Amino acid sequence: MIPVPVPVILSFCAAIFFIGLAGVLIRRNILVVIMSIELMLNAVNLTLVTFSAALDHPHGQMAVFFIIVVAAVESAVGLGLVIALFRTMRTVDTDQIQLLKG
Amino acid sequence: MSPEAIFFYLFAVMAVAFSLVTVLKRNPAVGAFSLVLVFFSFAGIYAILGAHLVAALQVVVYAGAIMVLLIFVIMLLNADSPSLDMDRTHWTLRALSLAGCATLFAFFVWAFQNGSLFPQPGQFPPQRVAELGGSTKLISYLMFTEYLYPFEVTSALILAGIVGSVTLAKRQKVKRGKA
Amino acid sequence: MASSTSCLLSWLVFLPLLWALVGLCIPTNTASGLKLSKLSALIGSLVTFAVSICVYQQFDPASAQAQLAENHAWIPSLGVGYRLGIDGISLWLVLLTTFLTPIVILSSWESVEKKVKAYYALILALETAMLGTFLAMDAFLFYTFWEAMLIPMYFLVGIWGGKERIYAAMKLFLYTMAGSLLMLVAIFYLAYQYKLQTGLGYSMYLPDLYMVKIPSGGYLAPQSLLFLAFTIAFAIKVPLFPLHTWLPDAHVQAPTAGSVILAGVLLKMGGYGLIRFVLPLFPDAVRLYQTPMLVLGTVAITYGALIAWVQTDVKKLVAYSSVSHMGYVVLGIFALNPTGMTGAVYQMLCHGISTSGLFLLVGMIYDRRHTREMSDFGGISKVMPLFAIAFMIILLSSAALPGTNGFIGEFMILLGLWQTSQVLAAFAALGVILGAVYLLFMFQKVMLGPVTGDENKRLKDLSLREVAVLVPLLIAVFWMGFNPGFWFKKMQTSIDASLVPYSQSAVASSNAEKVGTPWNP
Amino acid sequence: MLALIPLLPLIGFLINGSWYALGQARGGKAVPATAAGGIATATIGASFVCALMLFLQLLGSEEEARTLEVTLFHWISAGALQIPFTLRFDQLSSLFCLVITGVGSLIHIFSIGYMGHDESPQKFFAYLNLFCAFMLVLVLGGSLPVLFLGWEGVGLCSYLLISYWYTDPDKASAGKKAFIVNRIGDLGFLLGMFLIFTTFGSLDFTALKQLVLTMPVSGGIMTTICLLLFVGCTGKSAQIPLFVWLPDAMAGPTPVSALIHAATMVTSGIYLVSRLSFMFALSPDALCVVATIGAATALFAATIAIAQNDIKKVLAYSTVSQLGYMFLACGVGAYASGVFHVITHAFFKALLFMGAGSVIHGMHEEQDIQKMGGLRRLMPQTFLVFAVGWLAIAGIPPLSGFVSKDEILWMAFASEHGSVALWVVGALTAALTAFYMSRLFILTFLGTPRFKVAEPQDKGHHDHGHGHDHGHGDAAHHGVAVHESPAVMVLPLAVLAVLSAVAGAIGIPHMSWLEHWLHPVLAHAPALRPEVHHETEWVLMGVSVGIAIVGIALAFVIYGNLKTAERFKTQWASLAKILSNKWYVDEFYDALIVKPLNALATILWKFFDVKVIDRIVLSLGDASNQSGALARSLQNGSTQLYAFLMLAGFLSIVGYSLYGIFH
Repeated sequence: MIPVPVPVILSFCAAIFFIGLAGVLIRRNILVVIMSIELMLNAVNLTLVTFSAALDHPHGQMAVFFIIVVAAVESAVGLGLVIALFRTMRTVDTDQIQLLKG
Repeated sequence: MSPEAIFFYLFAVMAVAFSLVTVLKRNPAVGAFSLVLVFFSFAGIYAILGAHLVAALQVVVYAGAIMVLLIFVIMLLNADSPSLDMDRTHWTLRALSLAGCATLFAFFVWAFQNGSLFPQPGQFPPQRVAELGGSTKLISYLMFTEYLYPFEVTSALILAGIVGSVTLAKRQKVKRGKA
Repeated sequence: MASSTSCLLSWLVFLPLLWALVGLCIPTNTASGLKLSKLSALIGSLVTFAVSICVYQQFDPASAQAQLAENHAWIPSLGVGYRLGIDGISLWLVLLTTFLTPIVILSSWESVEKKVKAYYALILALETAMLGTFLAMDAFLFYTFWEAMLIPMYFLVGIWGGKERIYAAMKLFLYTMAGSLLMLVAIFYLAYQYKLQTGLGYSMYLPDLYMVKIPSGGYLAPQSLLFLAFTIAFAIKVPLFPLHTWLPDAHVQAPTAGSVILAGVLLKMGGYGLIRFVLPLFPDAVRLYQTPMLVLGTVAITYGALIAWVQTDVKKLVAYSSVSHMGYVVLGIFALNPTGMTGAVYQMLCHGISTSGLFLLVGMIYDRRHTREMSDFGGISKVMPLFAIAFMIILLSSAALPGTNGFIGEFMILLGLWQTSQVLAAFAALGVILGAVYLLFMFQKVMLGPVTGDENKRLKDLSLREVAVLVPLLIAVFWMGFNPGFWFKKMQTSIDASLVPYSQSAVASSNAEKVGTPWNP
Repeated sequence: MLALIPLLPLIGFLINGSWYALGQARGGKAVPATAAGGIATATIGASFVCALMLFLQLLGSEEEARTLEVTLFHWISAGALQIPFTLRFDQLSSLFCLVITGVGSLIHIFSIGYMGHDESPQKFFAYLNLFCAFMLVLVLGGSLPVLFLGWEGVGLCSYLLISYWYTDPDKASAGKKAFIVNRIGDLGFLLGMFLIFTTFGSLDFTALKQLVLTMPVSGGIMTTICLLLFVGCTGKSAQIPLFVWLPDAMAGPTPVSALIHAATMVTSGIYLVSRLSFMFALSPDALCVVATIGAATALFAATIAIAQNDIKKVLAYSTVSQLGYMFLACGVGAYASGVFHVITHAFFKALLFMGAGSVIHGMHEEQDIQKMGGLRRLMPQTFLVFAVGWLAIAGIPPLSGFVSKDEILWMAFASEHGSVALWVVGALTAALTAFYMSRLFILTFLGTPRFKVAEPQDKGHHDHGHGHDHGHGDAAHHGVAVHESPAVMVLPLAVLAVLSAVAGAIGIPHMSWLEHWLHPVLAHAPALRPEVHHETEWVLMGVSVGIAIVGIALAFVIYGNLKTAERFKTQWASLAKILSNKWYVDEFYDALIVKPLNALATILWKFFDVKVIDRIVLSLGDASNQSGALARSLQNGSTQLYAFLMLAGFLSIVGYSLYGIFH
């Protein structure tokens, strides 16, 4: 039922995931970082759905459902944090936001 | 090659291309819009893989709710801040990160090609899903039986998220002088 | 070992701490309350002294066994016990501690003004830790008290010290701590070896550890390494030549009481540890490292004395003189014969008296002038004749003039060392000259010459309280100088016992098997 | 009774000392010198009486029974080391006791006058008493450690008394120097003591004497023992190379110089050598060293004495020189002659010193003989007694100095350990001695005053002028009101003058009572060299008298007329300079030992201790700080770095697993 070989789908997921990871690591705009994280989440979601289909089991989709919920909440809270941060620090530059510097 | 496969490759190329735009484009607003397109591509792939509910949720939640939120924030911050025009991280970190990502990606691709990932078939082959009334019905059934508690907890999580984000984003009565 | 029949030693150890806790309850927001808290501390230390006199009377000099022993389980699974005992060597060090503590408390009567209550409580707590260290018969308990000692000392230096007190306190703490961690590892190794060799489980009980056979031979054999671990810990405390640099800083910055306790008792822990642990545990390694240790001791004597000579700060001079004097102790111990060992123990007591005296005197003059630079003084003899008399006597004791206590110690150590190595003894005896040199230079700069400066002219001579502080020390100087037999007779058996592994017969058969140990003859 | 001899002065010390501590030291008034001195003199006088009685007892008993012994208490006992505090009164120590207490008493009396105006006479007399006590312990001690107690004790008192006027930094330094130089000698003493103990196992004199005779010991060890002990003697008795402290010690009050630095303490080296003569006798090498050092010191010090202008310094170098004589005697094996010279020297040198003290007292602290002259008429009594001392030391028969010195010269010539060379040095020294003492005498007493004589009725003034740091300025402006010293000072001088004159009687050659008396305790007198004839003795005696007269005559020729003296001085300017600077020995020691050591100490402290040892310690601390800083730089708050580190960690796990798979 799966139209393309599973490894290809998985490789595609990996590609998206690592693009997202690279985005987290190379960008200093915190908004782009959040978007990159969403990319990574999506890549993982697709992996789960792929396995769900490949293993003939819907539990993978259940997991994706919950992940989507958590991701929604996460972005809500994360963006709230960004706003709060921006309000106190007047920046969204991650290099400037180093309150935990030891 | 089946039409599904063709569509899959189409969506996959789109997703990769737009995610690259998302990550690389200076302007976050452009990035956000490319991200919407990535989400739509993902939704298409979900549909191709038979996960129709997930595809719907992807469109509604990601491409709808989350993106709207993001764009709002971008516009909110963009309005009074020139500092959104960001540079990138330190070049060593960037180079090392890209090298690391590339290496790991290569490793995964290699692993997926050579690994044996499917020990046994599952309980719900497509015929059985069709007998049960389609994947949406099956998922919904599972959600209210086996996954009831997590489902209910999810509502609490969302509630906490709402309260949290409101509290955070609310303009506080900050004492002057504190940066 | 007999089960515990009395808890006199426990009382002795913990009485000061209990008293300190009681003393903390006295409200000190009024002048009378303040006085009461000082008085309470003084009485507490005097009571402790009285208890130690009782211990002295119950002590049987004929036996080398640990006496008045107490033995309770503490952490049975690790073989750790609460075990106290006293022998002829620790007896005198205990008495020295209890003798010096009231003096110290009385000496800081007026010089300590901030956080009075805490100050006296810490001194009493320190006394508990010191007594515990001397009386512990369990390696782990010893280590516990040993480290506990650092805490009050750290605060005494760090709160009531001079300008650089934080630095000095930190250095004191870290330096001694670093050494004792080595010791802790070595103790664990010994306990483990005991378990391996007997199959009875771990034990930290000293007589048990004495029976452990440790492979020896070569400078890096297990026994040698353990020897080094223990010896470095103790050498830091002594302090032996290249490990001495914490001492001048700590002494200079510490308040008078801190210096007195540091010089009077804490340094003795090093020598005591060498006798209690190193000699009986590692006879082969001791013989192997005897010459290096003797050389270090000799170097310490001349080196400390030479540096003391060019000091401009009185307290630093006394601190370096401690390095020099404690070098003698190491020599006496590692001479490995009864004469030297007796001299070493005696020298510890003498140094406890004379250097404490010097620090007290320096403290008294510091209280008046708030400086320790020699160039700020001059002709003090003229304005403070009583002070001059006391200073002279203590100084002579420190310079080991016959008739004072210092002579007996140095004489016996050098005589003992002479039997071991004549060349080293000759070099070590240079300390006799150098000791006179730096002490007389100091005396001249501070006490003699024309009275300089108006401030010096207005100095007040000793008060009654200060005389009361010094008189016991002066009595001790002459008593110990003319009647050393009084001290020797209680320590002789224990000293002989601690040298059993080094007697001729033991040397002959040492490679075959460890023969006698002090506690299990 | 025996214990009382040292105990009595000790009691005197305790009375005066505690009186001082409780009275004047606490702000009370000074006690008059008569009271303090009275107590002190009474105790030392009583001690003299005790000594005398015991001495008579010895005289009356059999020769074998002439030893009294008392053990006061057990001093040190640890294992093999047993040192009872034993006092032993025998022929040798009895003589020393008599000298110490006898001359000591006289000096105490003299001090009552001399120190009459001192600020704290109690302190002075306490020290003086303490000194006597220690000195008596030294000569009575039955074993080396007890002797050493006295030995160091007298060193201490010497220190205290030299720097008695401690407000003058020079005087304080002089005391310090004395103590430290003595300590150097004591090091030798200590080591000698150790070597004796490890060799023979005992430190008691009687036991040692037995052991030395019965135990075969290699000559090398015996020589080492003797030489080590002799190092101690050179320190205490001011011999080359450790004599430098004694001239400086003249900074002390003059009675102190008389008692400690002439009559008693400095002779303890001779006492030690005589006491252990049974050891020295077994080591010809050591004896040779002793004799050579003694002769060299005698000559060396005598040359310096010629060029000194301070009356006390001249006497000090003369003391060093005479001590050299005594060691010369010991070195040639004539211990009895050495002891004999100790006794006569004690009398005439104490006399000379106190005479000088009387002069200084009368001249208001003036010590420069160039500023004296003509005191014969102003201080007739002092003049008279001083003349006796002068003739005695110059070696004019029949005064005591002649007898004892002549015997030493004879033994130096004739003994089997002696030689012509030693005799020549001794005789030369005798000539020099006669010369410089005459110079001193002429410049001080004869001729005309070289200072402005003030009217003697200015009584009120000079009563206040006795303070030690007082008087020089006054003398220059108002002239010096020279006065004869009071009876309390002159009487002891008179007694000593008589003794100096007649003491030779106890040691007349060939019928010497002294030699007979000391025979049992000393090593046997040495045999004579085979080529020496007894007639030579008379020849040599004549020669030495001649030498003395020549020396005196020469002094009169040169210094009788001051112009001659000036011319003489300019003729020999460079030599005079070297001599008056004491051959630059002090400077030599300073440059060779003191300065380098001090520099070394400074380097050790400022560089080695602080920059090397402590630096290493601190850099260990720094190292942990640095590594902490390194770890902290990872915790820089940059989320992306953390993320990267996660990535890196993941990479390394993957790498590790792959490595595991492929190997």
